[in-house]
Amino acid sequence: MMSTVQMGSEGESGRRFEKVLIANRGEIAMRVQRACRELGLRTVMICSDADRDAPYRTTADEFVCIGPAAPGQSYLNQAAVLLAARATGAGAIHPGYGFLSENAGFAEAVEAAGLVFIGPPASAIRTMGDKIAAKRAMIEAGVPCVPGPDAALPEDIRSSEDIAHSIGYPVIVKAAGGGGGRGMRVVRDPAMLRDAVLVTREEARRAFGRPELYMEKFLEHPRHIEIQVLCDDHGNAVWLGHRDCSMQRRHQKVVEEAPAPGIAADIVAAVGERCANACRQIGYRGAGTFEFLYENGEFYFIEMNTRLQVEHPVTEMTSGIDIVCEQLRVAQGLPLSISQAEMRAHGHSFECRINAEDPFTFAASPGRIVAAEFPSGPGVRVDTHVATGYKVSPYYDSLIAKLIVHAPTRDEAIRRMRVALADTRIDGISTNLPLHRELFGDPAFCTGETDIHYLEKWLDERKK
Amino acid sequence: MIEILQTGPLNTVQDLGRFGFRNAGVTSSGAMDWLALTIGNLLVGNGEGEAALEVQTFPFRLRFERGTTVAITGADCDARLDGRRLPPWWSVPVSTGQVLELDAPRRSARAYLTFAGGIDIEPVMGSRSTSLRGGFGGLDGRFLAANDRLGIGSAYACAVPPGGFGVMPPEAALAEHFPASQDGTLLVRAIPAGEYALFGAEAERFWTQTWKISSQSDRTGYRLAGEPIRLASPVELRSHGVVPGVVQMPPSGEPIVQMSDANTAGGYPKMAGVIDIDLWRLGQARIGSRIQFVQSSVTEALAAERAVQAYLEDIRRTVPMLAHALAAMSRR
Amino acid sequence: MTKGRKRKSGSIAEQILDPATLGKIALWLEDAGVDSIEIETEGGRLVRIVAGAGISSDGAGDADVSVSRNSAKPAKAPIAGHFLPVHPARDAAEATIGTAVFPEQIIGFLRVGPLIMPIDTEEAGTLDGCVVEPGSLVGYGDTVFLIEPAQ
Amino acid sequence: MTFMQSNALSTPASISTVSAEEPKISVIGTAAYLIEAPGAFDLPAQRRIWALAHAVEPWPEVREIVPGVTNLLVILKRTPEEPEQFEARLRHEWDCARGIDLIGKTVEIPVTYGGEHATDLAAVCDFTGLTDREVVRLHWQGNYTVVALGSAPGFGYLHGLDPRIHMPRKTVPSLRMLKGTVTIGGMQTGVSVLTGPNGWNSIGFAELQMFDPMKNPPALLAPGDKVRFVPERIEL
Repeated sequence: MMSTVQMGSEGESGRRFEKVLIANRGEIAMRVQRACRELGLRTVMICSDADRDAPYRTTADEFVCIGPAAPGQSYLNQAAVLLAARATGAGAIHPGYGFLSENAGFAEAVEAAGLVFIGPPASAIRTMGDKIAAKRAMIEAGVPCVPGPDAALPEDIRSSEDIAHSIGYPVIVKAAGGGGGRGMRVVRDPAMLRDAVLVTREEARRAFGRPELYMEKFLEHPRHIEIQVLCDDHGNAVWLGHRDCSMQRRHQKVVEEAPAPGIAADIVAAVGERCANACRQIGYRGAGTFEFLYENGEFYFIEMNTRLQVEHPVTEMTSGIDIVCEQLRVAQGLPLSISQAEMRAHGHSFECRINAEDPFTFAASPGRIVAAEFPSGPGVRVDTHVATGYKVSPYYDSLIAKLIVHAPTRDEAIRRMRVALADTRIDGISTNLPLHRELFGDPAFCTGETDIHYLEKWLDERKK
Repeated sequence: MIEILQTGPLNTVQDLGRFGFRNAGVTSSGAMDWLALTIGNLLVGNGEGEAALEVQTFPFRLRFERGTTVAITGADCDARLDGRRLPPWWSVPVSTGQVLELDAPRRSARAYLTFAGGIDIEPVMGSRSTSLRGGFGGLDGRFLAANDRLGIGSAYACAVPPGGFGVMPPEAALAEHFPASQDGTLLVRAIPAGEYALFGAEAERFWTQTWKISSQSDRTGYRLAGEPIRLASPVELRSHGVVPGVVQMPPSGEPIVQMSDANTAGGYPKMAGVIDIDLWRLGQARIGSRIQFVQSSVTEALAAERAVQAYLEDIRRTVPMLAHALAAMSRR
Repeated sequence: MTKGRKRKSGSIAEQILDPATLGKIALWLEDAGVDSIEIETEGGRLVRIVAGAGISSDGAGDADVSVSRNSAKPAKAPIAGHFLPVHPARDAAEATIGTAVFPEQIIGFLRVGPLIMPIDTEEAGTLDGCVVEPGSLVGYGDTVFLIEPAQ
Repeated sequence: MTFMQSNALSTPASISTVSAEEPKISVIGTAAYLIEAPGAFDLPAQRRIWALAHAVEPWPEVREIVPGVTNLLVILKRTPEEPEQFEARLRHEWDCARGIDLIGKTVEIPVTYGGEHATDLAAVCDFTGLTDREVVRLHWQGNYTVVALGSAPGFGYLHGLDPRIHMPRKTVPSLRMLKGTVTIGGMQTGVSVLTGPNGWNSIGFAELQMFDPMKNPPALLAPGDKVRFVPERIEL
């Protein structure tokens, strides 16, 4: 137990680590743990007071509670996470998604503590976290963006009106520091612009601490398409395919699929190449996702997620690449194990996010799971941390499982998912399984190419 | 302000020392255990060279006349704050009126008390260390006395948990980098110095025997008692500069190790020089205890220095982490 | 009230009847949402461990062993670290099992890298037991000691 | 830190040639190197030491230098990674060093010779076979050079004592010799700066403060300075 001091990570050899602290919870903590074990890396799992009985406690090399249930006191408590890493001698930290995964300050603190942050450099997180800076970087790299200036809106309303006019109504006014659907307003009528700008600016000031706004063309019926990338420290960047995540409610994705149906391969390839190129230009490292709106055959960049995403499994299923293993390898300074030329996409994959919530009111439904049964069989994958007896905590997001299927064609994948959903049983709490079962029977969804508003409209219709 | 309620003689204000004046005959002074002083400062959020109280005679008691954070490092003096026992190597918030008591330690010789914001006295020639020989620095160049009152610098609130926190003592954290003997004899690593060869075969006995630290030992130097080692004919050297750690052989044949208040110049033959990184341990050796010199090398010294620096860096990094983590946990 | 299945236990009886272990089991039960468990030993003695309420012995067999931990209160770890029962600069623990402890007394330590955090008591009582192995990794809020509150 | 006994030496005035003998270099601990000039004590050797001190003092790894009597102690900020290389640099610097004479200031020290503080004057007379007046005269007529500072804050070892009044140190030191006592020790003389035990022979007393910690520099004397003793009073 002598003091083992972590030295700075100069050069590649200095990045080697043998023990990874997983700074997350739930299914993603378990997912990352599996990848670590596969690579022979030892794992330190942290938990809050509410997650003491997490199932991954038994498979972790070390499992330790770092604070009270409230995320700010545990999973978001940067110093407590760093202390746990120091106490256990972990050499690297995997942030998963959510929590500290896109916190540039945390990434810096991890590196300052002499540990490896399994993610991109802090500078890349910072650039991509600023919508204006991100857009500027994308324009430079030739990634198609939504029409609109790559600069903050000037203070005077007159200039804003000119900009809106040149873009053409409808436009959307967004907070530069915003995200997740907050701090944005659609303006269809020039007369409404002034109020929209003032209100959004005030909101941005209050919610995100900075008043900068920017304006873009508002797309009426776009789809949400994303491109998964992986980069290493050796100048290699590959894109692994695309996903359609248009099935959203209040900006929360419900169902994802890969590939996105009905988009010509050459168009995707051209955008994918540019994404990979952009990664090289900004010195990106690790896994990342470029999110686009897609309308009338055109891609429009909206933001980059500088982390692993919830829906990464659908891309893993079609590409055959373990994205988390690649993240770990790249973080150790190793080159990517695949090149763009070797990349092949196979078949079709769906993911259903199973949430502990009322399927139609979406009210959270914490509590004890009295019985849990999950499907299995060829092309079926379940990423979950819950089982019979598990207590769903009210403190965290309601995602309790991800059902993922893979089949040669989209139709076969739909049929496979229907069976998987039918074979899934979670008793004791409400889940959105009924919603998924209905969606997979919906003709328009089954045909594909629905836009980002489809689910909300469908839900409205259903209510009537 | 703090008020000294009870003190023995020889307790002084010290920092890391006064450098740049040895050529004018001014000793560097400074803490006998610089590592304990440095750690104490880190534990209260200070710069590493702030002045501390070096306590080597006991019992010692002081009262806080304002709230602050105090750290007790070095010898374990069974410290008590208003009667409540505190562990050694500990930092704890204190409030106005509280009394801190230290008793004679059973091991080690000197305890250091550091205060958030440091001791507020004017530096003399760049240091707050007491130069007993020169009669300046520290508290008018003298020992602390009962009823002395010392100002404490103002410091921004240091988030120390109410029960305090501590640090792994260097003896424990760095055990593998510092040799230890079975019987409690302190092993002190040294490198042969200028006149070593003059002692010929006699020099062997310098390493093989254990030496007792005589009662005529203080911050200036330790006189060691043992089987004398004499030169066939006495040698008088021209006056030259010396540094703490020099082991001189006076005609009596019993070595003198110069310590923090080392004379700046000397003329006795030099048998050896204690490696600098072992001086803090020697600074904690008690009168009457036994030491043995172990022949060392620069390579070995450098390895130990690196280990000590890494240990300090680890503390530097981890203290703010602990403060932030606990602060976040107490926020609702 | 959910009741655990009645179990027959033989060779491990001695082990289980250790107060520290009993306390630990009680806490597990509480965490697992089970209110009580009954253990029958070879000697026929029945021990019922009640989560939250503590542990009680029905003393059906030998009456001389009385396990009464009804009110033992945990002293918990304030942060994650490795348990140090004795300060590394000292030879003896700050408090020994069976002795009186007073509020806010430091009774053990946690090592967090180069730092040490105290484990202290909330109220006066008697130090009943330690439920953690020296050197093991302890999490925030984990019970390290059990204290029988003063009457 | 900007507080320093401002240059350890004063500015060089002239440069002279050197002997080819090798100096002795030894270590004290891991970060202090002692360079001793070869040969007997003489001012040329001392001047070469001063030259070396001038060259080494600005090295970034040097914390302090302490010029001694034909020797120089170089104290480093930390243990050098390559001690052999450092020693080689010192040796090279010695080889390049020429003797320098320092433009010292001249310090006049008013002295009361004899009197209550001159407790060893009689012994000096006995040893040298001179009268007290002759001893005093030979002392104040001397032209002294500060060879080095040391042993106590601001104490200067003065070279230039007339060989007729060289006098070995006492076997039994005075236990409480006053600060300001003018003394002879072997071939050197000086003015004590601290009250305390002292093995040198006292022949007079000087009021001049040789050291003031609040001044910059705190020591009145610096190596290379010229010192003259001015007999203010002679009480015999």
